[in-house]
Amino acid sequence: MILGTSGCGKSTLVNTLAGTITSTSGDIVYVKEQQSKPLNPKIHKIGIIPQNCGLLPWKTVKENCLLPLRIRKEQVSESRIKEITNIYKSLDIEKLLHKYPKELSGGQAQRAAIARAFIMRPDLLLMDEPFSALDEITREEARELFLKIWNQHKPTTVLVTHSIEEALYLGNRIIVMGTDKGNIKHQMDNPYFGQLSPQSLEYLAAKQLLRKQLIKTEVGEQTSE
Amino acid sequence: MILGTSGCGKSTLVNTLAGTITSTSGDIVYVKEQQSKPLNPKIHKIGIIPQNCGLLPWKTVKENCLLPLRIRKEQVSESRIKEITNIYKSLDIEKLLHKYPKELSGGQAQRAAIARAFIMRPDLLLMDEPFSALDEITREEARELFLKIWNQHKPTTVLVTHSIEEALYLGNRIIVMGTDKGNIKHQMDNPYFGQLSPQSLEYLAAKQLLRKQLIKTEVGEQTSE
Amino acid sequence: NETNNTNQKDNVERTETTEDTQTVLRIGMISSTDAIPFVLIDKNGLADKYKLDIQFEVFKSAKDRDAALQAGELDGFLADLIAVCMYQNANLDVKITGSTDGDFVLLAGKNSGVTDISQIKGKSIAISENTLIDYTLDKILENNNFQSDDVKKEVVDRIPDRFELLRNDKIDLGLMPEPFASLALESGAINLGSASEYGLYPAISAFTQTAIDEKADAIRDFYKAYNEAVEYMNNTDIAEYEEAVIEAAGYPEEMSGKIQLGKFRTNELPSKEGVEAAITWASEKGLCSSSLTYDQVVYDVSK
Amino acid sequence: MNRLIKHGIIFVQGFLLINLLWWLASTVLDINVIPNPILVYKQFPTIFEDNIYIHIGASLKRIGLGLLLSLLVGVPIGILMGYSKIANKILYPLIYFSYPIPKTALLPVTMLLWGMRDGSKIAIIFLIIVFQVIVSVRDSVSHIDRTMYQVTRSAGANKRQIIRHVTLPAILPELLTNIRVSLGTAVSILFFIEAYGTKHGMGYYILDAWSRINYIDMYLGIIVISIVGFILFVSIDIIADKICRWSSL
Amino acid sequence: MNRLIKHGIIFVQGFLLINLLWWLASTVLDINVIPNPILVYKQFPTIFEDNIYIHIGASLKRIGLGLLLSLLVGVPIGILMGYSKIANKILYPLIYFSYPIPKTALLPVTMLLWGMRDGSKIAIIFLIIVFQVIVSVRDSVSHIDRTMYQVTRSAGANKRQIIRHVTLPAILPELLTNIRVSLGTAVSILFFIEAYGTKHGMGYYILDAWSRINYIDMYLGIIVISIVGFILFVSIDIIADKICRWSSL
Ligand SMILES: Nc1ncnc2c1ncn2[C@@H]1O[C@H](COP(=O)(O)OP(=O)(O)OP(=O)(O)O)[C@@H](O)[C@H]1O
Ligand SMILES: Nc1ncnc2c1ncn2[C@@H]1O[C@H](COP(=O)(O)OP(=O)(O)OP(=O)(O)O)[C@@H](O)[C@H]1O
Ligand SMILES: [Mg+2]
Ligand SMILES: [Mg+2]
Repeated sequence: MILGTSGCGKSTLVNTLAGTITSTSGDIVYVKEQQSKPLNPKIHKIGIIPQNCGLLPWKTVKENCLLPLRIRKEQVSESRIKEITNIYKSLDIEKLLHKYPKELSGGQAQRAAIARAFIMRPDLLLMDEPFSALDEITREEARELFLKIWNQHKPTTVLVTHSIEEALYLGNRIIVMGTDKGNIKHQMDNPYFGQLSPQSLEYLAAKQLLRKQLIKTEVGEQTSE
Repeated sequence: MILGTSGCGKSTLVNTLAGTITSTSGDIVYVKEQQSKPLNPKIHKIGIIPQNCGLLPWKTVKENCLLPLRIRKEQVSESRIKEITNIYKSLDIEKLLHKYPKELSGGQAQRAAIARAFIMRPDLLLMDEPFSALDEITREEARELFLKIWNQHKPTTVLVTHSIEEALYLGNRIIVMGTDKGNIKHQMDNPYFGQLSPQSLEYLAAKQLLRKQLIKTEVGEQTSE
Repeated sequence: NETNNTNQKDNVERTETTEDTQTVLRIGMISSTDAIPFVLIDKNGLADKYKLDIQFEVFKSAKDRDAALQAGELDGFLADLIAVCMYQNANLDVKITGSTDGDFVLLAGKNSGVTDISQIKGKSIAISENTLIDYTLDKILENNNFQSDDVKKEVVDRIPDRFELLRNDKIDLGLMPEPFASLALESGAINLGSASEYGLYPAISAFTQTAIDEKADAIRDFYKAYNEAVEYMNNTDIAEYEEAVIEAAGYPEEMSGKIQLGKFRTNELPSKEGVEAAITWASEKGLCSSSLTYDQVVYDVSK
Repeated sequence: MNRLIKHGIIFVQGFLLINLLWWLASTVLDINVIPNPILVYKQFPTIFEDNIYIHIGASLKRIGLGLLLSLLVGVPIGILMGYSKIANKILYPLIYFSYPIPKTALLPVTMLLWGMRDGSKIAIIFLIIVFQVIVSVRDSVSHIDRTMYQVTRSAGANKRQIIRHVTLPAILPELLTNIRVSLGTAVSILFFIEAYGTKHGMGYYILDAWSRINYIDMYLGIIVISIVGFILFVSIDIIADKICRWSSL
Repeated sequence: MNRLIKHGIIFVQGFLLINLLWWLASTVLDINVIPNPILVYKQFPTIFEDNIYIHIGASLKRIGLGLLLSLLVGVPIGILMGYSKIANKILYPLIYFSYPIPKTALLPVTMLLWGMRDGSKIAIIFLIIVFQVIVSVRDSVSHIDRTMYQVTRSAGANKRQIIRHVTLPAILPELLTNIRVSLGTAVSILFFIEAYGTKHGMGYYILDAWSRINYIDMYLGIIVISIVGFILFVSIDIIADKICRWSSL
């Protein structure tokens, strides 16, 4: 879970991460079940949701969503089909399956990108502001869906967000980025992971702390001129 | 202030509004000081912030921001220059003035678009999710800036948002759109305009009401199939 | 036409397999009256008589013909003294083996104000450069005591374009082969004299040295057939072979019935003086070396 | 179907307008290189006597093979240059320098290497078109949004799959535009390559009529070549509409 | 400056590679239409004796004027067609139908209308290029994002200002690409238009050498025309870099 002011380099970080992985220069090691192997998209499934959604404009929403399965030539069982249909339903894009990305509204495109990432059951999930263009209701549902899917496979996830609440709800570990050359301002483990808006005092305190970190970054930026 | 689920046609509405105005087919009448004239971009200043920001990619941020003044050949006084510099500062884009739109992060582009709209002192302001890609701190500042500028000239404003809080904070009149062919689900005048997160019970009730309206739309959509 | 082509292909294959059948001669030419006897060889069955398989390649410009010759796609061709000089200069060993009969008429446009050859000084004329037209014009000028630069030479590559310029008064003079000369005369141009009147016969037929080495007999037969075709032409009413004329020379259809041809000569080698004059002219223009001799460019196939 | 009707209407409109202009020009200017269109159309049946189909077929064969060859060679080279820095470093200067070389001046060489029949003709068409294809493919490859690769490669795609799912669909719209321009070039180059070594082809037909000063036949040939060109263009448009619907939304 | 050096390196690389290939071809094939490049370069000084500058100047003047004219006519028409439905309805079929007409076949007409000097030559270049310009401008106008207009018009811009601030900058990158292709076409059309009514021009130089079967001079001419073409291309690239920096980010 990565927080940070606008323009501090979060998208750039995610892109670099994705780029490094996909160019398989092997600096990033993926640890699972005590075995550490260099990350390789041939072996590990990596789902990416870029800030601009990254849907292929020449494929319909459905083709986009199923492309990862097609590329890996995965056998799609009955139950898998049900799972996929459920994801469509939860994200409310069943009616859009035959549209091209250019025909979608901002939020619809984002939901299609989320569906694609979730359908492939990724081992690693990189998401850049995946819920920013959604209205509150849809966003809450998408977050719940994310938690559900995360609980099934527990993929390693990097999520960029602007929302402190979202960070506290979805993040195991929260990192606040500074404005100067992508350094890390603050790191914390999050005890409130998966809990929806608890009313305890500690929660509010953590929220305040993160807010302060964000403001500090900004002040730091302004004074550093 | 327009609320609505994702894909319900808000952007389309704003575009149509802007399109109708700019094609001067004169269906929309602008009422000011008891005189009603058909809206005309030659006479009235209209500021638009589309969902994709609408910055001209061949002009730098600065050229983009000053283009409306240049088009109207307005004399820029000393005090006006100060005002403009202040807007740059509040939106924290002083360092980006010589960049091209393609070099901006999502949030930076949005801030440049906001600056352009505010600098021209519009009579009518159309904004489609203008604060969605901003982090919370920047967003709060941008909202305050909006209120400040709104209080100076009181332009007629149409603002599309996904955030109920934002609607209650910035909206005089709140409209919830339904999913079916852009009908209006709910309308209300907002007594909490300009008040930051009041803790009164009525405020919470209004929030709940709007939430319900949003959910209802969604339920309506799902059952209408 | 297509079936004709396949027949020809069959013939080629047969020549390769069995001896004593038709020898292939690939002849390149540009549409003109010179080519009429050659076309008649084919049309009148003379090719079969001499067991020749003559394949004509028609080119629209001398440059294309040059390129094909360079590429070894041709055995023989219709050209002119100047072209042969240039080929020799480019180390392409070709030998003049005969003269052909095509005339060039000096014409004045109907509104040019020129009615006699003595008035042409300072007038503009459309020609092609470094070709027999250029050469013939210079010789005609010389014969009338003019200098080569007494007329304004305009280079216009394609003959039809020259014709249109003349017909539409965009240029004063033209030196044209048939059928363009007849067409121009018909549209009001004035005849100022023709090359043959000055004894100029720069048009020739030639074969490559390789072809002469390999197909000497066939080439000798070819000229026998040529002579027979010329005899036929000179003794027959043009109406009987008008179709071949139209095909070979590119006359427009509407000229049918109005075509007039002079007497054709049976094959003879070009005169020594003619060839040497051409070599001199070409070497002055830097097109070939002045040391080129008559014997280097002419070959008598009947020997 | 609707498409076809639309194109049909455009065709008729364009045809009528051109002929109106032509008629005006022939009346106003009154020079014999611009014959009255009515006279020309009266002669229309002669093109069938002249077996115009054979001429059209011969030209289409040359254009088709030349184009096909350019695509087979140009698309892979363009993609290679778009992706491999080394290939680009070596090939780019070569391509860039060869692009403006007037290929028509190489006629003697091509004739020597591939004979004066269709070989050299196709070679000339190929030489003229292939550079355009290479440059256009390379440019459109370099304009593909990088996130497209990230998303596809992270899903486990190998090189072949990336080319299939990302590269080819992304370059297709521009490639088709390019093919349209190339077809136009190829049609106008017919005059050059059908001036030798053949008695068939629309270029030959027009040149032959021209050299006979038969302007009626020449204009008939021009009309035929324009109609054939129009049909080729429309075919490309329809193909583009079918397979690149997404790009025109 | 850096740019110039980069282009210089590309030039040298391309030049050397081409010559290497040429040398190989001349050695392996050993035919006289492909002379040894060393022989050709030995004769290099002759092009200065032949006043090659005059030839280059004559050709550049024709190309320049033809191009300028096409832009002056084509850009406004393209913009008009992009914006006015009526103009598009009338002009589109006309353009679409005239595009594939082989303009070179209209030489007799242009020659009679504009004389056999530069008039008809420029007219032919103009006729060939202007359709490409019109179609490309019209297409790029129709690809401009609609929000660009909304934003600009709502700021009070009139038509002239919209064209100045939105249309022209938006179509410029594609227009420049198009001019590059057009320049290539114009260079290769030189052979056609400099075959009559002139004694100057690079096309004339090469044709003249060809007709004299002087392959050394012919190749010298081809080298010169390629270098000139290369310089033209590079100039366009540098202009594009300067005024369209935003588009290559
Ligand atoms: N193509 C580019 N060329 C030059 N600079 C760029 C380019 N893209 C981004 N930048 C700069 O890099 C910095 C980081 O951008 P990035 O997109 O990573 O920000 P971000 O943290 O994702 O911001 P946001 O929350 O607004 O999306 C910004 O200052 C931006 O101006
Ligand atoms: N170019 C298009 N062609 C066809 N349908 C489109 C196009 N653009 C949008 N739509 C459809 O129109 C509907 C309304 O889209 P609009 O962009 O107005 O939604 P929105 O309310 O702004 O949503 P969001 O909050 O996600 O931005 C959507 O269902 C969308 O799929
Ligand atoms: Mg970002
Ligand atoms: Mg929207």
